[in-house]
Amino acid sequence: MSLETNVEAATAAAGAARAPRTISSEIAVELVNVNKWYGEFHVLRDVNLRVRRGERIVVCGPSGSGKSTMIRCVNRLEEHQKGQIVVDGIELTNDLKKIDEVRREVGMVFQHFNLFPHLTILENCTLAPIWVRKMPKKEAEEVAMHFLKRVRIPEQANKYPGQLSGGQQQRVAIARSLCMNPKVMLFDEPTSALDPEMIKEVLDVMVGLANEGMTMICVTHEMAFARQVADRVIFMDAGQIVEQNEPETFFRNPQHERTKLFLSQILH
Amino acid sequence: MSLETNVEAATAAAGAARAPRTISSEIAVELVNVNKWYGEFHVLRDVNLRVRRGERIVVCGPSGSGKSTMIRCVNRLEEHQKGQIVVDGIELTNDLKKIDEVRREVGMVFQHFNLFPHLTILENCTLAPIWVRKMPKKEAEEVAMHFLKRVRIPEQANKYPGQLSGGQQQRVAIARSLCMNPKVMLFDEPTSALDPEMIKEVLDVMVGLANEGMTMICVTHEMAFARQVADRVIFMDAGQIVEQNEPETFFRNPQHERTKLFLSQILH
Amino acid sequence: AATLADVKARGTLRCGVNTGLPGFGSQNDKGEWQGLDVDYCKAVAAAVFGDATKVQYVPLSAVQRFPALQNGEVDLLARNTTWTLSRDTALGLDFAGVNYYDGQGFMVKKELNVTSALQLSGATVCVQSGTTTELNLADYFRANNMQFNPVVIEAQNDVNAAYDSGRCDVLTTDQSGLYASRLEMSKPDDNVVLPEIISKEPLAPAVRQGDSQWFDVVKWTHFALLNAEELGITQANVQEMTKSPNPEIQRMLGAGSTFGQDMGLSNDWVVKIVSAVGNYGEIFERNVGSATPLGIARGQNALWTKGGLQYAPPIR
Amino acid sequence: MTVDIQPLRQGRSGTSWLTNPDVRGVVIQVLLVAALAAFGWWIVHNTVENLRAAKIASGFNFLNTRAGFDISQKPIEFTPDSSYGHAIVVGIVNTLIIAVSGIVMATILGFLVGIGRLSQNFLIRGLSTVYVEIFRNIPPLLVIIFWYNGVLSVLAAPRNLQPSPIGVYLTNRGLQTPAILFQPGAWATLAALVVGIVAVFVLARLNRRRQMATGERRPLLWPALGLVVGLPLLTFLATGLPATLELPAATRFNLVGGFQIKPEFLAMFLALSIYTGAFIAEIVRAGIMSVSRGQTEAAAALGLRRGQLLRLVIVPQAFRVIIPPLTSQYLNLTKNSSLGLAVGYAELVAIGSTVLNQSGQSVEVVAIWMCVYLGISLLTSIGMNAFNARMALKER
Amino acid sequence: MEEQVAGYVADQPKLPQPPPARERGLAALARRNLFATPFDAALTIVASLLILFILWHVVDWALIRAVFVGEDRTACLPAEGQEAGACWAFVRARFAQFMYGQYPVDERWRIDLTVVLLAVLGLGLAIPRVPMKRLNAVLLFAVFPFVALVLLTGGRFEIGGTALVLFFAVAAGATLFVASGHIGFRWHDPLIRAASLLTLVALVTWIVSYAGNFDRVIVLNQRFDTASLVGFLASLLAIGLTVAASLRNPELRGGTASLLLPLVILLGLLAFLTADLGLEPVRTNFWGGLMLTLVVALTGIAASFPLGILLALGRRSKMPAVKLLCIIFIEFWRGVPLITVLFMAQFMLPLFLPSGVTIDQLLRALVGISLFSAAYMAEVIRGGLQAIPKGQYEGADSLGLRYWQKMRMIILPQALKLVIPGIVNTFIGLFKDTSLVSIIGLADFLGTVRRGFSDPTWLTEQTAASGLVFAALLYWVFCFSMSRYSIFMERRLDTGHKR
Ligand SMILES: Nc1ncnc2c1ncn2[C@@H]1O[C@H](COP(=O)(O)OP(=O)(O)OP(=O)(O)O)[C@@H](O)[C@H]1O
Ligand SMILES: Nc1ncnc2c1ncn2[C@@H]1O[C@H](COP(=O)(O)OP(=O)(O)OP(=O)(O)O)[C@@H](O)[C@H]1O
Ligand SMILES: [Mg+2]
Ligand SMILES: [Mg+2]
Repeated sequence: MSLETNVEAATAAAGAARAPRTISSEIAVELVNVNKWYGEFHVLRDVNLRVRRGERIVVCGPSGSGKSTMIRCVNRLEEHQKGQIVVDGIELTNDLKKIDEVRREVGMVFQHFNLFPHLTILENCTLAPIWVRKMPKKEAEEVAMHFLKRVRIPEQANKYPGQLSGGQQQRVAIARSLCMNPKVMLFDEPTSALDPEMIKEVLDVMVGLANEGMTMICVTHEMAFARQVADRVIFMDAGQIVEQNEPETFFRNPQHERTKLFLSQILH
Repeated sequence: MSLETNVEAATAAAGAARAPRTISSEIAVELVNVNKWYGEFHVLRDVNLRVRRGERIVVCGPSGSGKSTMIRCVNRLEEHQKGQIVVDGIELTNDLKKIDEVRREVGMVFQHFNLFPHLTILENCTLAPIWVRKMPKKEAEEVAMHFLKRVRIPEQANKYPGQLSGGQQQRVAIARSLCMNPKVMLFDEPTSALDPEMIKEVLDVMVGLANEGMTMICVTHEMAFARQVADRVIFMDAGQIVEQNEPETFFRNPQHERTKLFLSQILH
Repeated sequence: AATLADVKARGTLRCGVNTGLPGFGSQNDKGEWQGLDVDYCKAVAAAVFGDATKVQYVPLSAVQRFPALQNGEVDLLARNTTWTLSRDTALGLDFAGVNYYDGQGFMVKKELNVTSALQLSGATVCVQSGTTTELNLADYFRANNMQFNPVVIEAQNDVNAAYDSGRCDVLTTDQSGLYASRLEMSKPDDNVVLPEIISKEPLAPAVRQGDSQWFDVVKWTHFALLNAEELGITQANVQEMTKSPNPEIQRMLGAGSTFGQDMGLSNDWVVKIVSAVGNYGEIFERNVGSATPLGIARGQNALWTKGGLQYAPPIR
Repeated sequence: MTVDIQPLRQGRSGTSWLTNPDVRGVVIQVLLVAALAAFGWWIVHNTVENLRAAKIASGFNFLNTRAGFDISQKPIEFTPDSSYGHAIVVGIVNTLIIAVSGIVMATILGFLVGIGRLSQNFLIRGLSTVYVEIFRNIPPLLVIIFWYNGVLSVLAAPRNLQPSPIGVYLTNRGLQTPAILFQPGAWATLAALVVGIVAVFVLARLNRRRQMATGERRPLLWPALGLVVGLPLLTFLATGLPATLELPAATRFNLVGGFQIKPEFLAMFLALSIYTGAFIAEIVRAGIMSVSRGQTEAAAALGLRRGQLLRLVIVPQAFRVIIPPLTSQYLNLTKNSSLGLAVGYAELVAIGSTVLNQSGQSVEVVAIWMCVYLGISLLTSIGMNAFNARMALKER
Repeated sequence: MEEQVAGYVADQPKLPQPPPARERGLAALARRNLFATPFDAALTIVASLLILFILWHVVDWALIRAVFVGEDRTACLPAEGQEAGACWAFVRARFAQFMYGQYPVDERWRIDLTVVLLAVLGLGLAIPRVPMKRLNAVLLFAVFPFVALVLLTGGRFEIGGTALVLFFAVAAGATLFVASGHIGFRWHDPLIRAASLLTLVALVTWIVSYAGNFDRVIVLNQRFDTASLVGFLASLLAIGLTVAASLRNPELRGGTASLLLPLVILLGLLAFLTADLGLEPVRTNFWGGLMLTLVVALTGIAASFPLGILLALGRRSKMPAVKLLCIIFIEFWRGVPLITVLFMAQFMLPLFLPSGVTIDQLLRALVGISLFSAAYMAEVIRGGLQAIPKGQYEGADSLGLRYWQKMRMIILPQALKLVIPGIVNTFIGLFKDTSLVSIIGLADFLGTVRRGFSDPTWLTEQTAASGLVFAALLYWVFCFSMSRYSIFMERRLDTGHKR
């Protein structure tokens, strides 16, 4: 089932798609020679990546290639063992304080939403602002409602996650991250657990976000989305970045054998 | 995704489709002014239906319109509260003996197969003949093998349901019902839990059965199947039979507004 | 209700005995029951069947004994049970004569240098639950204005073990029991029995109330044992004694009398009893007397003729 | 409509009541109830007959009779002159004492060990696992007797003890600690303590409200300590130390004075809390594990600290899973407290059995036992069901 | 470092490298598991000290200073100025008693034989790979109990007329049941009707004869009373009529032989129970030790199982009275402590029976324990029933299976399989609970061990601890292996139900 049409429509609706934008030369996220092992298994091998502020990166690659691991290293859900990761000028080390700082600036959206089932939608969204950003409750709620409107489900604010559909839940998860006002957003296959109709709802929201200039690193296999939104597409295999390019070039003219094979399987 | 081609092929394979047949004037199933409530909710409203021996009826309608409820009333999986249901000359009342008699004559195939997972395929098929029809085991096994051949999976006889694919399981469910040598077969969306490739297997079997003159009442949204096999298509909405007609007429020229709307959604 | 008939029909006497009180009711290494109370079971069985082995012993804890009798689980309770008014009336028992005159006493460790029970204020006392001992203990300390800490345990073995391990300073039970318990201590000689006897504890076999025939059988078995001793009939000479010219002995041993038949037994019932277990004196000496480890003197349990309290109505 | 209508053919009619499930249901139920009633009547009849034959007075009048025995642990006034009924009440209170203290201890132990089983630290994990696996698989009675006969009763006797500088003694008569005896002026200290505790609650609320309003958070721990400990202490000093410490002293037989915990209680307390703690640990572990990793990750990704993450995300979710089985463990502990009989701890069943034996009223005493325990169980499960209904997750 | 900018293509694949040294080997393992944070390190130190402390004391007490051989307490007394270790000599001296209780020494082979039989059959059933489960189950559940009963008690039961009526009535019922499974069977055949009626009559006379007092008659060397004699003859007639009906009906004739099976089995059973097999009778008050514990636990579980199934079905019944009664029954037993149940069995059960009828003390405890665990079992089984999807009921209904057929062939086999772990856990609980029978005076394993403590020949400070540790070890081995087995089954069943 192809979603291209959906996304195209959405992109069109959100304004002139792929309009020339100025990407600041400031660097938001930088990975230098990052290596990671799970026991003896070498998952990330000399990964180098520099993401500038406002850049929108799509990461793809076969299953098990280390995509999730890489972006989870960026907010230190996983520890890397060699190399440097610098986020918003802060280098990630064992220092808990720095980790906290980084996590405050980086939002993350998971494949399985991971909403807190015991809290209402509104509480899900205000939890971190209140406790981490030390925002007054009133204000946090206003912010939350703002972002819930943004993802188009303000009317669900007082329901519990279990009462929403998958697409709605994923949009809440995005709103929850946005409430922390993050400088970078990470998405780990945000649509792969959803039914086709719901994928559209979520992609719409992501396209909108991209068009507003949010720095994004997005693991996804929605190639339509990559084509429409990404500044750069990164292809990973066996723990390394095999190829990266602008989407146009990447899809039209892949260089590496591995990329060609992958694209031939995924596009039909 | 259209299945029309599949069914057409299957029908062709099973012999001359829609060859003129004689439908006996004897009545197999009759519903007279049947009403049913779930608590306060009126699910079936004055349903009248007369199915003659050898007739093949397809029931369709939007979700929640009472299709399942109606055919489940026919073998008393649900109790109706008003009106008469007469199956093979036996009126369904509270009398357990009559219910038993009716169930012996009516086979039913469910959306989720409902095979018995702790019994082999063969045991699934011989259980009722042995215990309800008091057939000697030998004979019951012969009958079962006959019908398993009929649904084209005799080689699976000694496996357990869990080891078969959905389509195979549904075919076993059909064979299991046939082993009781029923006069009427009821199907409740037999293909809606199946993957597209498997739908064909099951429809093939059903088409074959229909061509042999089995009396069938079939809830399904496979319009192709209805077109090819049904003697009459019944459209239900909100607990009533809104329209019924021969498939040709029904699809080409629906009368009722509700039917038109429904058909416009389902056929594309 | 007709216990005698039931017992005869069943072929065995069910007799409730102690779970283990040396000298009164306990099992030896071979699993045979012996003791003064056990001999009473045998005596009754001998009277009923002429066979002292037709007894099924039911070991009972203090808590179990009365329900067991009330329920008919045992026909006779021969388990060092104190005869009290409330038991006789409220519990629905009938006591068939005192087979051992006892009294409650105290045992302490020698090292405490206690010589009188009146010095025991503040002591921790081990006592078996559900006994008259438990009640007398409370009464005695109250009467003498003393304090004590009770440690109440259900089985006598555990009571003894608790005392021996030092959980309590004082062990209290019937004096006969104290002597028996002392044997069970790791160092028997380190313990002394204090001189005070704080209660009357007439121990008596009991039957259910309301079956006078059976009550008579048990009661007169007891009296027969006493009368036998009084008349000098022993296990050894009982056969000869049947030929005795003494009319009293003749009456008793069944020659020319129908006392046995009147009770529902055979006329030579006393002969059977005495040849099975001997007379009361023999039973006493065999189980608890001075030649046994318990070494209890006859004292109050001597016949009335010898200055004791044991007195039996005549058989005539 | 293409189908011609024929007259309805009447089905074979005439129903037999034998095959009508409604009638059948009624018949079966009536028969069952009748059979049970007959059975019940038979039992009652036999019981009455038997009691009459045994000449046992029935009824609950015996509860007013003088008990005549003494009880070792008397949380409420009791003398041998008190009635049987009073003795039973003492037993109930003792049951509640052991149940409540056991529950508190078992909960603490269970939570510690349960969390320990999930520790990153291999040794802690191993130790916790060994504890759980040992004590889950041993009968509670054996654990009780082990503490009582195997450990506490082989401790030294109190008379030969060296005086201890802090006045705490553990002997085969139990645990003896100094007791604080308050003198009349002490009420001020007590009042200060109450005031301090109330003040801490108020402060916590204020802090919370403030945080919600302004986002600012204030420390609670130090002011709270000051209020709860400092305030009473100051009052105590200011009123001129109106209390004395009573040290246990050795007498001829026992240690006298101070605060005494009997070995029977100690054995029950240790055994029940250790035994039940093992089960609670498993429940806690399962509860925490039931919260998916994703929840932790999401919370961490939002920047919540480890403490906040536990308090705001993990614990509330784990609790839903933990509470129902935890309750049944509490009930089990309460029921297991009836094993006090085996070591002479004067709880309901132990005292009841003495009463039963002294009075011969077995039916009545057993009935009292059953009613008390059933009452506890029933109240608890009613409360729990209400709580569960409130806690249930809302789903679609 | 290579510049990875837009337009980057890797030239050669990077080969996997081994992780840096500090991430590998024991050191890394220790760092991650023991010293990850300073707090962790502190915990590790404390824990290892604690472990060393405990281990040292345990080894010291249980092995180094322990006494393994000796004739009496003197062996276990510590030397002057030293602490005593465990007194295993006590356990060794009393080992046989711990196992067999007071059971006569010459007859103990009977216990051994029973245990061997049980182990063979039980393991055969418990190990999934062993074939012939059905035969095994029949042997274990239908044959073994009687063999064990006769072996342990010595047999030679006296079965009165009243009990005989019950046996024969059940046999008549079974005959009818077997017949009803045959083709061509008709309930409304007059002979069958008469047979059913006679069976009912027999059951009624059983009750009447049990409750009332009638004249005694001796028939066939058995003591009957008038009521039970009527019942006995009625049952025999019922069996005869059923056979006659089957012979008269040509469709049925083939299976006539199988109709006599219940009667034959019954006669065999009666012969076996009453025959003098040359075994010395051993009364239950001589039973004790581990053997008694096993008897109580196994009988408890076996009796509570069918009762639990009935209660669980009853609790899910649509009939309000049945449901309510089952709920009351279950909640009552689950709400009271076992020990009060045992007291009730001990003191009150005899009161409930007509005067003169007495039940063996062990049997009374068994009744109490069975009812108690039946309530727990019912809840476990109910859990299994609830886990069966509605479709299974509907599938069975649509095929025309009757209620009991549906339950027996479709629902229960699946539900019970699902709850095997729960059943094993109930059994573990029951096994542990058997220790409570020592409180009402039965000499079970723990009770026997405890009785040893007051034996003056072995009275030392360490006797109790040693005996209890030994008892704990034995209980632990039993319970732990069963709990492992339940986990094993859980895993197995888990995979079995995947699709
Ligand atoms: N905690 C872990 N321990 C050991 N190996 C792991 C762990 N997590 C992931 N891996 C392995 O690391 C590799 C990379 O995993 P990762 O989840 O990053 O892949 P991915 O590219 O996101 O794949 P997918 O598209 O399936 O999500 C996989 O081979 C995986 O098996
Ligand atoms: N057990 C029940 N209790 C109450 N309402 C029920 C029950 N079963 C079905 N209903 C309601 O009855 C209505 C008819 O249900 P039914 O299953 O017959 O619809 P259907 O036409 O088969 O729909 P679908 O195409 O979704 O299977 C629905 O609104 C349903 O919600
Ligand atoms: Mg991934
Ligand atoms: Mg439906």
